Amino acid sequence: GGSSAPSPAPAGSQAGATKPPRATVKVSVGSAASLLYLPWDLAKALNYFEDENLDVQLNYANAGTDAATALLSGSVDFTGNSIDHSIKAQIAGKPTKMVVSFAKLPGTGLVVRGDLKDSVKSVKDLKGKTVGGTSVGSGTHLLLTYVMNQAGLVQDKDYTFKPCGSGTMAATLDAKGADACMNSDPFVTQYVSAGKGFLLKDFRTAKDTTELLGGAYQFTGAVTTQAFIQSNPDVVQRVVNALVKADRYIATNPAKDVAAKLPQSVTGNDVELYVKTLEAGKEYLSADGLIDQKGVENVLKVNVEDCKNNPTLCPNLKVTDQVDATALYDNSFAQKVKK
Amino acid sequence: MSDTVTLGVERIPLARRDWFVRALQLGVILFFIGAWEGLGRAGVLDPFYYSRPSLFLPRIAEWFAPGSTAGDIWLDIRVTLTETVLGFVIGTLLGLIVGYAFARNRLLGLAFDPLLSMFNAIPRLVLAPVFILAFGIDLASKVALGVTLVFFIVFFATFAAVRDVDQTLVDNVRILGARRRDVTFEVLLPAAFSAIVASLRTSAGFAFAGAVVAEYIGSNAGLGRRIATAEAFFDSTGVFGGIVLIALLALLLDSLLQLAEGRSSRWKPRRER
Amino acid sequence: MSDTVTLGVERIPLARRDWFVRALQLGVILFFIGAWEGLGRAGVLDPFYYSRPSLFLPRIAEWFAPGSTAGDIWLDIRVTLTETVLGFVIGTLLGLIVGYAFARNRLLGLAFDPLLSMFNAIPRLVLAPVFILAFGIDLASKVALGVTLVFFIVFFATFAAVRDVDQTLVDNVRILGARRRDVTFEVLLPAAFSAIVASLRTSAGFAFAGAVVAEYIGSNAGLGRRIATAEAFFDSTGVFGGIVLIALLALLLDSLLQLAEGRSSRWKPRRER
Amino acid sequence: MPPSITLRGVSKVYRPPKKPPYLAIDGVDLDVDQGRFVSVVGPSGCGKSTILALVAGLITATSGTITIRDDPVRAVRTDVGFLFQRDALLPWRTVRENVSLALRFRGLGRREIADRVDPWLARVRLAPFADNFPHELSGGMRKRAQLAQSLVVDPSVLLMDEPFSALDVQTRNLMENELLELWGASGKTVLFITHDLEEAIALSDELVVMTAGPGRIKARYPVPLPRPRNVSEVRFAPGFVSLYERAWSDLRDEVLRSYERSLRSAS
Amino acid sequence: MPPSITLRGVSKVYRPPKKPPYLAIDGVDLDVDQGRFVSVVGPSGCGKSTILALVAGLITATSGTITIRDDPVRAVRTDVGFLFQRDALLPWRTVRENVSLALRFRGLGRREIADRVDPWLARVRLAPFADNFPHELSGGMRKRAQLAQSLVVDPSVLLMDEPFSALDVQTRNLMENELLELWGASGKTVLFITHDLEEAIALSDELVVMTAGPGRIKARYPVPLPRPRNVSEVRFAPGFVSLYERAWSDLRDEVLRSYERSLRSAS
Ligand SMILES: Nc1ncnc2c1ncn2[C@@H]1O[C@H](COP(=O)(O)OP(=O)(O)OP(=O)(O)O)[C@@H](O)[C@H]1O
Ligand SMILES: Nc1ncnc2c1ncn2[C@@H]1O[C@H](COP(=O)(O)OP(=O)(O)OP(=O)(O)O)[C@@H](O)[C@H]1O
Ligand SMILES: [Mg+2]
Ligand SMILES: [Mg+2]
Repeated sequence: GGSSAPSPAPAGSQAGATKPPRATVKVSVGSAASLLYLPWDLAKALNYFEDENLDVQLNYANAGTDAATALLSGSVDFTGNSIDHSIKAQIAGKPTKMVVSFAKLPGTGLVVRGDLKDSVKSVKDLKGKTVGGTSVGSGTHLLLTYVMNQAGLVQDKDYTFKPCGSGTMAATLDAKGADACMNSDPFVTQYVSAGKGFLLKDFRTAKDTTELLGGAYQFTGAVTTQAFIQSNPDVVQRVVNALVKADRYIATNPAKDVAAKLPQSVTGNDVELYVKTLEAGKEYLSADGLIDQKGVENVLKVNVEDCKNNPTLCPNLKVTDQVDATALYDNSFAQKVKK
Repeated sequence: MSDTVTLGVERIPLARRDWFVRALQLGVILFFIGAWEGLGRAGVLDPFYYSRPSLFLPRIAEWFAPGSTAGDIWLDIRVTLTETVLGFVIGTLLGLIVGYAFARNRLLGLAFDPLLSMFNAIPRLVLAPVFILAFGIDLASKVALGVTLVFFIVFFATFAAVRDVDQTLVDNVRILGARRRDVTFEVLLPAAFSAIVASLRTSAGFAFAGAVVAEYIGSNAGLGRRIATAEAFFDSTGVFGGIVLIALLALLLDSLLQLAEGRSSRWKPRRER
Repeated sequence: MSDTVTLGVERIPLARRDWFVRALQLGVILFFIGAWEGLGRAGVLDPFYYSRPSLFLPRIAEWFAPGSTAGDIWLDIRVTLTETVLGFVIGTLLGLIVGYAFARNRLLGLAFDPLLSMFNAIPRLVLAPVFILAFGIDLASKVALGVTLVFFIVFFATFAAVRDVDQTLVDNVRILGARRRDVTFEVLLPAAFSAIVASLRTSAGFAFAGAVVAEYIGSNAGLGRRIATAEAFFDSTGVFGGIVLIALLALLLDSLLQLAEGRSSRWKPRRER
Repeated sequence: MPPSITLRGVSKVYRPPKKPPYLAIDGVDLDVDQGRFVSVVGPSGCGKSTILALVAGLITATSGTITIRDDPVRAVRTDVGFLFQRDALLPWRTVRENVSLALRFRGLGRREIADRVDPWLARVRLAPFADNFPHELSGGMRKRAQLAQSLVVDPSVLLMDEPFSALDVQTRNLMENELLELWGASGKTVLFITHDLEEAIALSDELVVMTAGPGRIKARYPVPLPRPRNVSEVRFAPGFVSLYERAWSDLRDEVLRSYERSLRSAS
Repeated sequence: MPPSITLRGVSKVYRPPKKPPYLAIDGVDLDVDQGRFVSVVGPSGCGKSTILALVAGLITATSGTITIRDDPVRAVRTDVGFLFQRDALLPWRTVRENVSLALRFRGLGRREIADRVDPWLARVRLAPFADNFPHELSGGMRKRAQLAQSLVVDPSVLLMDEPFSALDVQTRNLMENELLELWGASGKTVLFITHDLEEAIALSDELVVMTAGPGRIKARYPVPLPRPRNVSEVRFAPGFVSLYERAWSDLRDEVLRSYERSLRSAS
């Protein structure tokens, strides 16, 4: 189970009464190497957690689902995850709350294989093609379905959906197993800069997102359980402090400087490329950690619409308008973080 | 035989009676299911994660019901079975042939031994992109993944078993005029049969697991796909429904293997005490 | 022995000379690496996916260089090795004990046989959430995953090998006064040794693969984590660097197993022809 | 003297899978008194080894009862010395280790084991080969190692299945004399199977002749030769030849009968 | 007649791992002329089986040359009939299948195989047991099955390692007579190993006595008995006893020598 029991403060902290007791926080991060969860790594690299006297252990999962399971089962106290999992968890009767926002836009791109440059000019042109996301029911699948629906294309009727995995996505495209794919960075930047494909829609930008949804899309953030908030409000506040500061750091510093603070296990081997993705990321990464009500509603809208048009997309957890969007997050901690 | 007699039927011990063994096996499985259900109801196993037989058994029935909205279950079964059986058969044949060749040709075996040990340790999951590139996104790459699992299990077992065959038997048939392939099929393979079948029983299970994992990574159909979808929606009932189906299919394949083994083991002495 | 003579040293065939065999093995590996490099340079293997030895070997060197920014490689190795060895040892012991018990107790073996075959076919990856639930996200869940792989390989091999031991040998030692455990350690296990070691060689590789997959699913350190991160960046050089390291570690473990096997196989007749 | 081994109406039916059951021995009655040396001869395949396996508890009788020292045989007996007709040495143990087995099972210490094993290795003339593995021995040497293995614990009941059949005449004579000497004053009960009529007479107090399969007891002859005996000379003793000839003609009848039967069934 | 089998200065050193090399036979010279029946006797472990394995090409000589019909032995010979001292039947084949093996390897048809196998099953008296698996046979029956297995292809060179040692006297006599009859007019060359001096003399044209290990040829005796012979009567023929006694004393000397040596080395 979780191990958040605050341990007695170290001897040295007696003098400065300001120092809170040491606590251990376990975190399951939805995936490694994704900008969508960068604040966890950055806060750690900048020693923000240490400043709060927190021992934060980051555990990287292969998929958001695994991270969500770890949170719900009490194996970890926090996750870095997308809000879709919170919606499903709420319907299943396992309430969670997002307390810090990491990404206010989807942060994904719809990438088309290079050899289709001439035939695919808009989403409509994907009719009859095979289009991929990371997996069935994933955030990329939901958004993709919505995008396609808006263009009047329905899954299984007008196009084929292909779950491509994340690590296998480039290979799937190159093997012509799919014609276009929705995914986040570093895939988008990597694949496009390798000259293998081009961007059809870029939901890393406010422009394309607004065009689609009329506003923000509250994607990823730090999520914890209602129970943990109740028993450890103080620890939650300290975690939020560090993460919001990290959000702000990203927003206010040049990408190059941010990258310089990060270890290679976060930036990958090719730092230049990382800087490039980070620059693109500035547009969708949250600058203040506050969760946007409208953005959450947009996510819900996408979910509900998708379920209507494609019932196989939500076999047992039917997302309806009944979902309480305001119960999915809690901005009170982020609001308390001093400027 | 002129000296054959029919004495009154001896008491055959219970453990040798077929119906008793079958009943026992069923009992063990039913007990397991019952325990699962009981622990689920008692709240020890949270059904949110572990589901419960009384939940997933109806779900399976639903899948098979005509006009089910959950997609064509027969298609999924066919896809998964095809991948499994192909992976199993190809992996087994390769494992047998290479294991056999290496056991017979000492130098060849020694030369490639370290390379094979190294390959065996490579996590197949990590190689998924390479499989897709080399074999495409469809059937072939999924079969290939299964093959890499099955191959090594069969290979090492065959290699050791063939190498250890009683040399007197080989010498004898060679003098009797056995050509190389006679030695293979008359002596080495029968002698290694038990060990090979044991490896096949393991690898049949791994072939299923390989197929499902491959589908899990990326595919449009198959039981693995069905399970992955269910998992994405925290639908543990769907997950266990799929797992139970796979387990039943595996049981089928395993029974075939055991049947084959039983048929070819008539020559073995039965232990009396 | 009074009749011992020392004749002039006979010509030992090349294939029996240790240095020759080692050289050959190295040659095969070098050839493989060379081919990889060559095909990469020739553009047959797209380095975007397959990397190249001249790329990943320096990368590995970098990892080991003092003050590398890529994280502590020794920590990663230690973590992965710990998971692997624990999974391997626990899985092996369980497989040995259960396989042995089932082989000796006919009824027990028959009763649980179908259940085990079914379990064997369950894709471990799919059970990741269950593992996380039951064992948390730390060491234990990774070891557990390895155990489920190793167990079945060793179990089936031990079961078949012990069952097939020559009954005359067992009868003989029983009359000589062997207790149950004497029969186990003097007859059944030595007789089954070859088959068991073969299964260990397979399962050692699978233990590595299991640990890496488990890290891949969720972890904060280990070679699997390193590989997963590299894969997320489509950094095939990093991926193959990690794979090669794992393969080398596996080779090490395999050599230990072979050493053990060699030492205990002195009693076996060597084939002359 | 009280009977040490008794068989009462013992039959054994083998039931090979998918073949008709086969009656190997049929209603065998036999008493071997304490301290007696009884040899069993009979045509090949008549059920001699079956009887021995039954007495040792290795297989179960289909009907009848068997006792050793009034103790019904229900499981494998560890209070007997048993010499298998087939190779039964552990291939992964050296000669010395094989011979030490029974002592190790009885928990003896290293020193003590060596003290008892060494004389046996010498007695069966395998001292120079003590560290050889069984496959490094000749056929006769393996048999001798087995002999030492089963005798080293000095069992009071010996069940021996053609122990000397793989030895040359002289080695066999040496071994036979060793056996007689060992047995002489010890009060051991011996049930001895052989196909060598001369050996059977030379060694035993009583000779049992079996019929061709299904094995029954055809005749029992007391051996009226004085002890101690030297096996290489006993054949010139008075009484030897007449006994030999009677048993020989018994045996010949049986062999011929079974021969004819098998010819009949072949046609 | 031309020599069919020749050994010239043949030595064999076994090199067991981690033990000193062991000289099993030392400079053996032997000619067996075409159509001759030569028996080899010698103390247990003196290297008789080793010689046979060398001639069949199962193992390689450390020095010296071996030829069969002027053809140097370089690989396993398939033109000989070989009877192993140890069990060599395929356990997963029935008696009939085992006996058919050599014919199947030669590509004969079903019918033809049956025609040749059935008489052999009758000859070794295993017709009623044709469908038994080897473990369902007695020790003597297994030996007889092996005999049929190696003789069914009618090889012109026979190498036999104690073929009859597991049989009762009468069955053995039957088999010995069968062998003599088979061999009689056929011109087959037989190299026959036995530990039974009587059998050796009764069957052969020449008797070879070996020394205790390392095996050398100690003496060769022509057997001056007329043919055809009946093995159960030949021991009463003139000349038998004197030959028996000479060979016997040769052998005894060797056995005693090696006995003493082994006692020495044990102390
Ligand atoms: N497991 C078995 N299944 C069927 N028949 C068997 C089995 N074991 C032995 N028999 C048969 O029982 C009979 C007696 O066998 P047994 O080994 O007792 O003979 P034996 O007298 O020892 O012969 P030998 O002198 O040749 O060793 C034989 O005809 C054999 O075929
Ligand atoms: N593989 C081996 N390694 C070491 N020594 C061996 C090996 N094979 C045989 N020997 C030794 O060679 C000697 C001769 O063995 P061989 O089997 O030829 O004897 P044999 O004359 O057939 O004896 P027997 O009559 O007992 O069968 C024996 O002393 C034996 O210990
Ligand atoms: Mg017998
Ligand atoms: Mg021999």
